[in-house]
Amino acid sequence: MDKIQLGEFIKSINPDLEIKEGKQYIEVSIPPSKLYILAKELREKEETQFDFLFCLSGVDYGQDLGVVYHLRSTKFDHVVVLKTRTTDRDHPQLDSVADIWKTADFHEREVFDLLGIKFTNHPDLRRLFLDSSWGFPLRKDYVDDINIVTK
Amino acid sequence: MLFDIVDVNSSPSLSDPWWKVFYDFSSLTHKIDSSLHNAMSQFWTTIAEMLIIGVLILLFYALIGLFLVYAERKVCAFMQNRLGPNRVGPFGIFQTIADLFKLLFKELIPIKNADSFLFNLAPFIVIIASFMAIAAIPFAKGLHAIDLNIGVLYVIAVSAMGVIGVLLAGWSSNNKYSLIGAMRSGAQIVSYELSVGLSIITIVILAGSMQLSEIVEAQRTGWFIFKGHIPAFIAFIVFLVSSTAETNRGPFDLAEAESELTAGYHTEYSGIKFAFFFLAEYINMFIVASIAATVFLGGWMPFNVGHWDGFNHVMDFVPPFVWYIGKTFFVIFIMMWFKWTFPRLRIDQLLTLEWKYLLPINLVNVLIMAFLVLMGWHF
Amino acid sequence: MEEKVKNITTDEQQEYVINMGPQHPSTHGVLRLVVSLKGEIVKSVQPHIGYIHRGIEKMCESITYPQIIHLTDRMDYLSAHINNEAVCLTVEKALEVEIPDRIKVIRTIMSELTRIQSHQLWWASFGMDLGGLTCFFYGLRDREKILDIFEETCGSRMIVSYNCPGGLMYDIHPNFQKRVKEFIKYFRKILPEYDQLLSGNVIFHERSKGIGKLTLEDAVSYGITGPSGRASGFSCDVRKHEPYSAYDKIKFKEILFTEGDTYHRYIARIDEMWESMNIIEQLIDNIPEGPYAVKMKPVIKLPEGEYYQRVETARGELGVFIISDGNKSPYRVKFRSPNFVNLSVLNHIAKGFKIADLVAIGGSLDLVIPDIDR
Amino acid sequence: MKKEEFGDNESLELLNESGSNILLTTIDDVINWGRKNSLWPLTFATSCCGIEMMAAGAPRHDFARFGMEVYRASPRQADVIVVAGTIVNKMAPVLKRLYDQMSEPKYVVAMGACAISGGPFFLNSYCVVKGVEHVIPVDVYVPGCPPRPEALLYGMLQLQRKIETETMKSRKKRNATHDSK
Repeated sequence: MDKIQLGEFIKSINPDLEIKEGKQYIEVSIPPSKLYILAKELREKEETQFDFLFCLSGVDYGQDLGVVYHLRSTKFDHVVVLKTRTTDRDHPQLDSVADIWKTADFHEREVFDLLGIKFTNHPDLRRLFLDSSWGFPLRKDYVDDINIVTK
Repeated sequence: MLFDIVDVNSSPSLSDPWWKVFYDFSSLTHKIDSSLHNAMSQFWTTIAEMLIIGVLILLFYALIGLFLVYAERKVCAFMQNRLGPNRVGPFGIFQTIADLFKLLFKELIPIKNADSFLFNLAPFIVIIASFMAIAAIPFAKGLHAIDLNIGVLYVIAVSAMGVIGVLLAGWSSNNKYSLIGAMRSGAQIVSYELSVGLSIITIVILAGSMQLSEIVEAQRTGWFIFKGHIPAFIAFIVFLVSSTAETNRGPFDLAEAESELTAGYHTEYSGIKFAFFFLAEYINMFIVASIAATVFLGGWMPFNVGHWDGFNHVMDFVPPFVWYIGKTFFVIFIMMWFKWTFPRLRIDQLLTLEWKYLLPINLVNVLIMAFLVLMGWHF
Repeated sequence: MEEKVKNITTDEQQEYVINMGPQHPSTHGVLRLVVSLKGEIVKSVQPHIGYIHRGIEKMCESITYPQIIHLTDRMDYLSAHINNEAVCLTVEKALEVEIPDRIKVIRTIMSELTRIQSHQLWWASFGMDLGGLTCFFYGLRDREKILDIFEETCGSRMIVSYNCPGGLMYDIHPNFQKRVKEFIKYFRKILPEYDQLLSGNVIFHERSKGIGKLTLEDAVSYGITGPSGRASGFSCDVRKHEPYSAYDKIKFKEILFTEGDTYHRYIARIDEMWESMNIIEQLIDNIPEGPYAVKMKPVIKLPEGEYYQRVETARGELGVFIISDGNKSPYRVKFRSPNFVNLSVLNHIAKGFKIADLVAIGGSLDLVIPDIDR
Repeated sequence: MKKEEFGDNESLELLNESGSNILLTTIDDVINWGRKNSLWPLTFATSCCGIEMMAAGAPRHDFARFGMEVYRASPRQADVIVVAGTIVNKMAPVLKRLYDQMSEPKYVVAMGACAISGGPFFLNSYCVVKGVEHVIPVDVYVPGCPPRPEALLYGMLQLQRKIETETMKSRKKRNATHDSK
């Protein structure tokens, strides 16, 4: 399937999704509540078989916190990008996809460590790089007067 | 007293060439013994002899230890395309002396929560075990501290004592790596002791004696490795493998496997106590190599071939001590060679090798040898 | 009394937890593995990382694009050149700059040289992990030859910083072609020596065959890329699937095995060295003429959007994900580092093996710790 | 640097100031000769500099010539810790502990820009220790990012010279001054 067909197919799974054709990959924006179901479908559907989550990155969009999933199918070699955002900065929560793709385990821990997004149903959500006393450094409002020079 | 045991049956005859008389140390030791007897009472003579032997062996021990460490560093450098130590003294020969000085003056850290008595005792046990084994080894004709009639048994028994030190060291340091290392070492030495014993027994059958000097004497007509056909050769190989394992050297250095257990049973030791372990390892290597040389390669006997009289005379001219040292270092070199070539085994593979392969081979080998000796088919 | 005895015999009580690292010879850096043992058998491995977390992703948000490459150098220092290439490709793709063939070819040759030197070092340290200390010296001896070539052309040995957005820092040294050819000739003779020393050794076979098996399914699910993934049959070579630089013009084969044990992870890397030499030989004689760098604007600003670029480093797939808001420094940079993902599988494959196997498995995954922590 | 030039150094001045008797200086000489010629490094490397440290031990540069090839994995048996690479806040207590576990005499070589000052991570990084000096006392700094193996070798030779001029007194003083910081 090429980019356009893939977009159409994903539209057929769930018609309310916002699908954008990015410069490289097809990008699907999705509310956090529907993320897990769509992820599972994309993984299991015969036509898509996105079995390789090759990148999971947490992003601080200013007001929102979001996570970007890059999925690839090893069989068809097509790629899709899932994006999800949550507006709750104090207690951000998303569904964990660690039981669909095992690689998400570490990636989600990293996002939790650096951005403070909690993943529900994650098997072992602990801080990865930093101590528990540390803030969430990748957030844009992280303050460190001593070390970080603001422009 | 002690020297009385030495060489009673084979005193040099006048028909031998002058150098043979000269090379026979038994006359020298007898002379010292009798002059001491004349000077003082029986008791004091024994004490004096013990002191002399003790100091001599201590000196020899230190010298050999230092030299072996240096040799190993040079040999491994040679195998790894390097130069090795060459800055301290000519060719770096004083390198290990510098190491010794440093280790002597290094801080000894008392370990919290360690059993301090056993912790301090362990290195001494290790070093004493190797020290005792050296006593029975004949360096040249008539040059040994004590010539027991069960010399082989004594050496095996005493050299296996070192494992107690290793176990104590591992247990008392209150370190998990040390404990694993010690347990590995215990399992390893206990099992490989069997193979060492059995492969020597193969030769004991051939020689018909357990006295080390007699075993050497029996090789006057040919070294046992040549005399004993294939079984002797198999025994030699088995001995080489299992004695390497017994001394905890690579590829069997699981007890101090650096990539797994940092430094194994001596992780917590510093300064001179660590040096003791370090030294004992090399001395143990020297001991097993010299046993191999004595039992299989003819000890201090020169290399003689049948009726080539000219050749034999030349060989005889080389002092027996040189022969002995040469053979020992040859075996040591082989042991170093495979330390620096092979990757390390895993503990279960190590035990499998012993119990499933070496031990059955050895048992069959002993039988074959006994049969050969019975039929008189050896040379 | 009976209560106590019962308690002691439960598995919980027999667990023996040891701490490997952060300073431990077999973790190749400051990785800390908390290993629960039962006797010698590993029950579980918990990697604790972050002992060299330098916050490179955060740093990137306050520096310009050409400056980023100096940080990516220090992530996976053994494939520094390929890391830089990833950033440069992302920037070039975003700006839609056409890169002349000369740059592409030189980048490819340098990448493959980097790959070879990285594998040499891996071989050296893997041998050391298994206790064969001589391997260490053989590997490093040959690595120096590549470093010499780097030094002549890039001015530095390891951390080359040779790429920059829009091309290369400088042109290649006049001796470059000659010396690379000399090296290939030399290394073709030397590589069988590696096999003689380690791959052909019976102890090595015993130690590595069937150890730490990783099935294809798990490899994909865990996202294990690079030679470690390909040893399990996971076709994940970015050079094949999404060719960048000059990889679409040359012929090479993807090294694939199906067994997925330590031995095949080892063989995959050895074969990759042969393949890299083939690639270099195809390119070295016909480096096209042309400029060594495209003229870029003095201040590089990426148009707003998201850019993702994958490259194949010596350890697997490196992804660079840049979100730009149109400023001279990126809004968010994420590096999908191969080692970070490869580490996550350690617990899964090392379970049930001996502690010595854990070291072998860790060595065969070829972890570079600063790349995990970033 | 020539040996004579090296004489211009703090501990030597201290020695000249206080003066010392013949017996002690002779003993010091012997001990220092031993210490300087057998510097066993700890296998400790955090990042890129560690690879160059390995390269320094490799056939071309060959640490072994100076008797430094005995890399000890256990800090108890090591004499010198070469801090090769970045030290971050999480690692700093571990490094301090490693240093404390080493037995006297112990020396520290800070290798590379990161260990000296934080190097490329001096600005904008939230968790890098800006120089290993904040954690443990450093004897020799080897600049470079990463320093070439030759540079490390030179640094180690400087350390040897430093040890040569050491006395029992000056060692005590060195430890005391850092502890009070």
